Amino acid sequence: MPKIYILREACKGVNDCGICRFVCPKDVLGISDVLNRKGFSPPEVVDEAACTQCGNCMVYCPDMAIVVEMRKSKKAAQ
Amino acid sequence: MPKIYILREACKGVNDCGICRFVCPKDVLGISDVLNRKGFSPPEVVDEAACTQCGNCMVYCPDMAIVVEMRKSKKAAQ
Amino acid sequence: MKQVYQPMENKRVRTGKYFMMGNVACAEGAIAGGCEFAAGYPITPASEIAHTLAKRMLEVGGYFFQAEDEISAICAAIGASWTGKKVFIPTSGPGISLMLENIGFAVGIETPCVLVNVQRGGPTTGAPSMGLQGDMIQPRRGSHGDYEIIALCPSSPQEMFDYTVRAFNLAERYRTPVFVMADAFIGHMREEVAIPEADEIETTYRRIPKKGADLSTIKVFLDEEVAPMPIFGRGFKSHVTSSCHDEYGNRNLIDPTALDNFIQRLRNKVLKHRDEIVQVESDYDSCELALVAYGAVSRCAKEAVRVARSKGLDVGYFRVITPWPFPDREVQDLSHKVKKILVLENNSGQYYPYVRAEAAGRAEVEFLAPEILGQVHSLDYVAQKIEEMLR
Amino acid sequence: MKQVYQPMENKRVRTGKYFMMGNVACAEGAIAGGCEFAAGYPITPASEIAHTLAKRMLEVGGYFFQAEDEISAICAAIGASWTGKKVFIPTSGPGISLMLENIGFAVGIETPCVLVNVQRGGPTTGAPSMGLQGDMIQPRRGSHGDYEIIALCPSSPQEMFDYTVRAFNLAERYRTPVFVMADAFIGHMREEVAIPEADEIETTYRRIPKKGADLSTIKVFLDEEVAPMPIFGRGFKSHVTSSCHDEYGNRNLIDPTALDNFIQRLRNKVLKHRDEIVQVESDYDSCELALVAYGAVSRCAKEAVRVARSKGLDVGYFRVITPWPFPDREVQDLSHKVKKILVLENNSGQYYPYVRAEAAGRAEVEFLAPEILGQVHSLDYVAQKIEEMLR
Amino acid sequence: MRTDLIIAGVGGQGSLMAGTLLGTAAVVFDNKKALQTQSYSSELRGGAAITWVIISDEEIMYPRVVHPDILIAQAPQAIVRHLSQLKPGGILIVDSDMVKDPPRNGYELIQVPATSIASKEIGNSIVTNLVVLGALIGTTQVVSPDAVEKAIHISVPKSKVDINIKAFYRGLEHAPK
Amino acid sequence: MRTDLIIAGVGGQGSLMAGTLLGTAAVVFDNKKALQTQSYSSELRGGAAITWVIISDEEIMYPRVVHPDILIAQAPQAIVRHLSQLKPGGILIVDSDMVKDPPRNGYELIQVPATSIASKEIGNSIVTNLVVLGALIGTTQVVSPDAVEKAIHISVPKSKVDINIKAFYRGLEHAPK
Amino acid sequence: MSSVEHPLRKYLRPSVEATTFCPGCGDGTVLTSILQAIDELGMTMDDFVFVSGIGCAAWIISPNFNADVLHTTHGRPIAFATGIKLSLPEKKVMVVSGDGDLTAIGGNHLIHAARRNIEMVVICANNGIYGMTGGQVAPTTPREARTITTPYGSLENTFDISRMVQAAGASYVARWTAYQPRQMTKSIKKAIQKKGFAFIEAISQCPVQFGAKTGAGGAVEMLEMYRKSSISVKKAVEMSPQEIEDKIVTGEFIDTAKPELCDEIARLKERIRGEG
Amino acid sequence: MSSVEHPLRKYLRPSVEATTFCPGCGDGTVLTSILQAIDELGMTMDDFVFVSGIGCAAWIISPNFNADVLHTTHGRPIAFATGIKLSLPEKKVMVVSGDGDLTAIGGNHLIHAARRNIEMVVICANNGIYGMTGGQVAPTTPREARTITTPYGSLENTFDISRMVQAAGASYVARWTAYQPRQMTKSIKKAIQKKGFAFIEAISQCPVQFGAKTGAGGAVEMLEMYRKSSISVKKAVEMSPQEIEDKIVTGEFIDTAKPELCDEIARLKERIRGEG
Ligand SMILES: Cc1ncc(C[n+]2csc(CCOP(=O)(O)OP(=O)(O)O)c2C)c(N)n1
Ligand SMILES: Cc1ncc(C[n+]2csc(CCOP(=O)(O)OP(=O)(O)O)c2C)c(N)n1
Ligand code: SF4
Ligand code: SF4
Ligand code: SF4
Ligand code: SF4
Ligand code: SF4
Ligand code: SF4
Ligand SMILES: [Mg+2]
Ligand SMILES: [Mg+2]
Repeated sequence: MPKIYILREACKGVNDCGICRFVCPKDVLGISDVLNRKGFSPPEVVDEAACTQCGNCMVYCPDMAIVVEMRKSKKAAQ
Repeated sequence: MPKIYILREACKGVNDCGICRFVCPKDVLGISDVLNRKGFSPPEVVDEAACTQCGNCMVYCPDMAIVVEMRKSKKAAQ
Repeated sequence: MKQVYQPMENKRVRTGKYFMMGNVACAEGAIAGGCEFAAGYPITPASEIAHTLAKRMLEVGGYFFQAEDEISAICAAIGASWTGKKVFIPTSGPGISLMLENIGFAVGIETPCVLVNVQRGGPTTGAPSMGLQGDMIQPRRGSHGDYEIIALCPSSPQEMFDYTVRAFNLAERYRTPVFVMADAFIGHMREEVAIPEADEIETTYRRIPKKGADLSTIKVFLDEEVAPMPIFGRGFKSHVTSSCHDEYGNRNLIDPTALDNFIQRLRNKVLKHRDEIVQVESDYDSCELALVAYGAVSRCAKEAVRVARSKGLDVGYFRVITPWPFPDREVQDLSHKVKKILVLENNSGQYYPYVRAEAAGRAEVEFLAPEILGQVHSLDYVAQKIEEMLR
Repeated sequence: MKQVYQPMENKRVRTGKYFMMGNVACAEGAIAGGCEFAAGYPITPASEIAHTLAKRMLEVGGYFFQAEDEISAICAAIGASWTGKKVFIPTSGPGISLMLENIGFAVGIETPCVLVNVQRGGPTTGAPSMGLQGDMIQPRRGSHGDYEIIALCPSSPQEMFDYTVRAFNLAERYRTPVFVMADAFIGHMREEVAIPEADEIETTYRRIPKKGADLSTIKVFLDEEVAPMPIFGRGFKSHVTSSCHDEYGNRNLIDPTALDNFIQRLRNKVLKHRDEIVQVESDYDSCELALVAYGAVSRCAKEAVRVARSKGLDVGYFRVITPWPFPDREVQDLSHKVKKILVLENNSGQYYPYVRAEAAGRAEVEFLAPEILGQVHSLDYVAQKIEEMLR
Repeated sequence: MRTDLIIAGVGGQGSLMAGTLLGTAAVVFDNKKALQTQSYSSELRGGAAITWVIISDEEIMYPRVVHPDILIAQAPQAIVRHLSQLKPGGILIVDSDMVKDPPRNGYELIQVPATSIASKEIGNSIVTNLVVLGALIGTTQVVSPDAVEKAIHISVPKSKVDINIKAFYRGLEHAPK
Repeated sequence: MRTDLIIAGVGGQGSLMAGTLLGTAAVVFDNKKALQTQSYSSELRGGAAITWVIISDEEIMYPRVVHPDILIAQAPQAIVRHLSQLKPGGILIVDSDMVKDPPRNGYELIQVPATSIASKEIGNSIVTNLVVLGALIGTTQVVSPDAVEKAIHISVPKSKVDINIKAFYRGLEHAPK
Repeated sequence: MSSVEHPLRKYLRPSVEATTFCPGCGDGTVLTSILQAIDELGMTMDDFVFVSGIGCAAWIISPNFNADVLHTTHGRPIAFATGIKLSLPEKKVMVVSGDGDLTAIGGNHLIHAARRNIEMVVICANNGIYGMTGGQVAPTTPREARTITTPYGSLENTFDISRMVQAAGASYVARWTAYQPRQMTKSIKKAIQKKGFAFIEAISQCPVQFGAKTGAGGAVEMLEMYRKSSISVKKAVEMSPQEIEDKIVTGEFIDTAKPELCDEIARLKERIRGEG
Repeated sequence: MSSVEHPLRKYLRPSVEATTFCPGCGDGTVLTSILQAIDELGMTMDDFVFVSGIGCAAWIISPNFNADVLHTTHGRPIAFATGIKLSLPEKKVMVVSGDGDLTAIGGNHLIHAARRNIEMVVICANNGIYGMTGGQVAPTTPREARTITTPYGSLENTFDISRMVQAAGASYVARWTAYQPRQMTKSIKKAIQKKGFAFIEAISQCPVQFGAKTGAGGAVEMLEMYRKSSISVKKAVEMSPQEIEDKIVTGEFIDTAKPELCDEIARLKERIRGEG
């Protein structure tokens, strides 16, 4: 199963941004109701199993706030 | 017969310019050996009869120093 | 794209009492002063002037031209002025720095135009939203060559309005660029602005040669009494060049006397009328010490004087409203009456040498920068200096 | 098109004695001073500098970049300076007017570079081949904001060479733009120019951080003692911005104290070292009158003093070699020693207020423009004024 | 009488707007004098938003607020930056939703849960600034409530007038009488 | 001894070049001082070409020629513009092909048919300036003929050296001894 | 989980906590695409000098990129970059700046750099507006769009930047939207490897100024618009001007080889040395 | 015979005795072509405002044309002309200036005026060099040509000005050489009548600077070269880039209709008035 990390403090909020959710083909991401320190609502993973590892969320996120650990990848963090 | 007027004082000299002679298809124009007041040698008409009234000399002259009186023209000076 | 047209106010003068931002008041002043063409390029902290004009100019039948850069803005405005329009160029320091070549051009071909410099913190890009009086000598000495200029220095949003109107009048009267030297502090300040009825606002228009005038027989340049302006489109067949020229606009690059004539007459056009242009506000008798200031800092100086007097100190006040042409006689008068002069500026002392030179040898002149450049002096700080100087 | 390669001289220093045009001497001075990159745009009366450089720079392994305009020229030169090259920007007044925004930029990010202004007759396009000292305040006050600058003022082709070399040294030493303020008269003047051997020419190079230095721990900006320059391409990972920044290059647009720090430290970098920079040439004792001048006019002043002394008049001489930073102490000293000062300039009195302000109250200071602006004063005219002042 | 105020928050809280309404109320409807300045730049986003307001019965000469009589803090940074400037005995008004446990010594402290009032009671957090403004007027009467109401009418889009006025009065009521 | 000269003609006559050769001769080969200025601009074409030259045994301080000792007129305008500036008793050298009937009072007049010498005797009107220069040196010895010859060698393209030197000496011979 | 770092984070200046962009700003995606390209090429930040002008887009690199970064005056980055490249030809020089910066005030430097074909990558983050100064009309703003300086709609025609840069002489020109980060990355890689002037127009959403003022909406709405309106260069060739009008033509416009300035200079110097 | 006057003489300022151009300068032919066009259209000088920058070409109109003439700063004539046209839309505004003026220092104004499609005729007398200042390289100078600032030959690529102006948005673009004065006149007539931005590149021989420095020769040699090298736009389409390289492609590049700025402004003002 892929692993999706949300770097919550880097996110500027799904309300004004939400690009990750828009580009996710599988509706893997929802909205966290815990604000981050800057007062934004980051996404949260609601259906990790559905994730196809397409990487869209990571590639499109303007704030480097999502890391998708690819199965093939060696580099991914623990 | 066409009439070609050389406005001698306007001319900057066939030595450095000479465009009129270059564009005349009929070698109508020669070089005057009387300098104008600025010290330039204007062209002079050497074979008026050969002139086809093509108007080249007048149209190309950068210094408005030639007037070709066209047969059809009413305006031409006397 | 859907277009929504908002109802037009169509009022040239926005009469009434407002709590208005300085930059907005400036734009309203331009329109009230008769501006018909404005050109600019966005820049902090002057952009609100453009924003206001972009809407209002169309409503009153004029046009705000957002140019591709500041150079284009000043050039377009000069071009428009030569069609007979009153023109306006609001910007900030970096914009003026880019415009300087063509400000000199406007001086050289005697073009009425009003520039506003909402000064910001610098040098260079610096701190765009901080107000520094950092460009005070630039209007006069920023463009190459020897020339005079007119500049006004407002200290409130109301004066942003009033002086912009006056700037248009001076520009038209003397056929020359006029600067309004604001800063971010005044430009972004909101305060009461009372705008009178249109007919209470005095507006001047340039002189134009009589219809059908033969320009080979009348002087349309370099007249110290201000020549009529042979604007375009009226059949005057004007030859307008910033190359060294004579009173008729004929280019002359060879005779040394032609250059001398060109420079001197342009300068004298302003200097000979300095009495009609120069404005100071003063409140001093033969006192021990006078505070000299302009713009926002003059409000600090005025208050500091009031406080000092309330403590029984012998202090006077002298505000420069028109930094250029330099109020030489007024400063001389001051220097005859007071013993000491303290110049306050929100910079490191740009105008100070000019004051000191003029007061030469009569009064002792000192300078005080604010504690923090970019922030108007605190009253305590000034009070302390006053006491020190009176000790 | 056929290309003919001329034999390369390949000599960085064109040692020898020549009857050389000032502009050519200036170009040779730049090369001798270590210039590796020059950028310009053709303009009368400075073009001969570019013509010389266009050929010579390639021969000595450098490059002359003819830019699309003056703005591009100064920017390219600043960029090249940040790669560690010594850079040079020759132009005339209109070119400087266009460059001013980015001259301020160079000051703000502390970029060594040498500018030459071969001043011409103006304002505006004016009379391009006439020499006027019309841009003397422009280097210091032409760009927006509050900053200091260094400028040198040659009076002969030999000094065009010498001072250009010195300008490079000062630029490198203080990491800042340095102006050589020539004019058409000096630029187009031919006179003896003696160029020494390469090893007799002193050249300075900027300090650079040690290889591998971690810039988050060392100050590379705003050091009043001149920080080492973290040039590009060496792995320093420099962040260079002209936005208000701190000693490490971090942008800070909010804190007022950051702006104050930014301005003051840049100014002090020059002002604190004024003793090493300021140069005057003087020849006065406690005399009645001293003539103050710079550039071409200083030769007139010097000769006028010689003539006056030969008539037994008590006259001294004071030449400003570095108009900026202003030689305040030197002028103060002068004003203590002499009773009267006559400032001679080939303009309407641009530098005069600064001299007068500094001499404040001690000496009486007057100004004399030439009979014809653009032409150095005639000796008779100056003699007459001297006598008048001594009467 | 001259009253110097600082309203400080972060971008988006409407601090500047509150100051402008205050000034408009004073100048246009209460026949007082007012002066507003601001640390503002469209070249900056996020971060602090601060406005300085002076309200006076007489002409305002000195244009800066150096030691405010009143500090309105809509965010914790406001306390850090500006509390030390507050005049001894001055008034500190805080949005208690944003500023927890403000220091309590040497001044009058007024706490208003402005954000929650706005978002929960009024239904839109955008009018938090009006709640704060209401609290200020309820406490100090630096301008009349009526003038503020009129200022709102001429300053905000028609569709937003009611909600702004409602928020203002809700804040006003909340102020200690 | 300081000698002030004006060489004035129209563009193309080589007046400036003559001045530069003179200066080069003085400075590089005669160990004298020289200073040359000119009314010159590539932004101007045609019209007057004027150069001012100062030759001196000592350092030259004052850099302008106000009242020349010698006026060389290669064109009639030169007389109109500059004759009044000539020092009383000064020398006027004219190209007599170009300047007909120069006024004759108050100075020493030397007439050289430089243009015809150049074009007819030397075969190229381009070296008229060298004939004039020769006449000057022949008359005044302001620099040595040898120095001029050397100056020509280092200043003109190799292929033109001979003709220039020839013209120079032809002018020199022509000068009144 | 807090120990997880984004793989491109290592290219950012350690002191940088977050970019200053508004939420949903496309400039963040452009930033990521650039770093991704550098990463994929296996290059290091020390291989580059980055230059920007003034504007939001100019802050993509300043101070974020942990490299030599020159943040310059408005409109001039290409001019500075030209001086840098001429003096440091062995380094890659990349300019990243906004549409206003590069095509309004900076238009002249853009076309001349393209003409010279000086090796350099220029990435223009085109948001169709002046973002940083508060939403004024730009040369890239669509006709009729309302902005703060065109309250009644813009009356001016819009630059086809890429086409103009190509006509000015560039060797490589491509356009992508922020909805195409992968293509953008690929294209940036090509541009970096290009011997010549390489230009990439990166259409980037500005929800806060463009979106709000013109009514184009938020980040997601704008991306959706990009998705719908984009057509490829190839497809565009077959379409009529009218059909293309509202479309965004994306893809590579040119990819060619011509003499590069630094190369030519090196060659000339070599020759002069040889003959000296 | 001295009473004969050239029929176009009446358009020159009476005080003008002769142009300041060197003998054989093509700018004189361009001057004549412009006046001929005005004459043939039956217009008067009062229908126009003329604007120029600095350079030899700028002196075509200044002071010669007996009309409203604004001789401006170097590179800026189009910017001035823009202000004039916006304020005096009922007049024809014509800019005549040099290649250096319009495409080097003035390049930005050129492309933006083309983009705006503001009605204006711009005639660029392109002599491939900076004539007035003594023969320095220009953006139009052929590669490898020797000039006073490229003593070893120019290393830079050359602008295809007309193509660039077209790409920037102009409605009418044509190129002619001074060997084609009749076509030039016809084209200027069209340009004057164009509702939009009309640009004419007039290739003009400069024997004194270009000819002498590059070795291209005198006026007649250069005209002969123009004659030999010119090919028509139509023919060029069928040729390969290599074949075209040394050719001068002449003719009309574009002649189209698109929204013109002054028109648009007038229409908007009308609408605002209507609703006021
Ligand atoms: C000479 C000068 N003029 C104007 C400005 C103000 N200014 C700063 S950024 C900017 C516009 C930026 O627009 P763009 O390049 O499109 O960048 P964006 O913010 O949209 O990314 C302007 C006009 C300036 N800093 N300097
Ligand atoms: C700001 C500025 N820079 C430089 C100059 C000098 N200058 C005058 S004309 C000119 C070049 C003219 O070239 P071009 O436009 O091609 O006209 P040409 O003389 O070739 O017809 C230059 C560089 C100037 N006058 N102003
Ligand atoms: S990798 Fe793709 S599928 Fe998985 S969460 Fe991200 S966008 Fe959705
Ligand atoms: S795209 Fe990134 S910044 Fe935007 S909401 Fe998703 S995680 Fe947050
Ligand atoms: S009209 Fe034609 S044929 Fe006659 S002289 Fe002129 S060019 Fe020759
Ligand atoms: S073309 Fe005209 S100027 Fe030239 S030589 Fe003939 S008549 Fe004289
Ligand atoms: S204003 Fe626009 S371009 Fe600038 S950061 Fe915000 S969203 Fe991005
Ligand atoms: S220099 Fe060239 S362009 Fe200028 S007038 Fe002479 S020939 Fe014509
Ligand atoms: Mg943008
Ligand atoms: Mg040219």
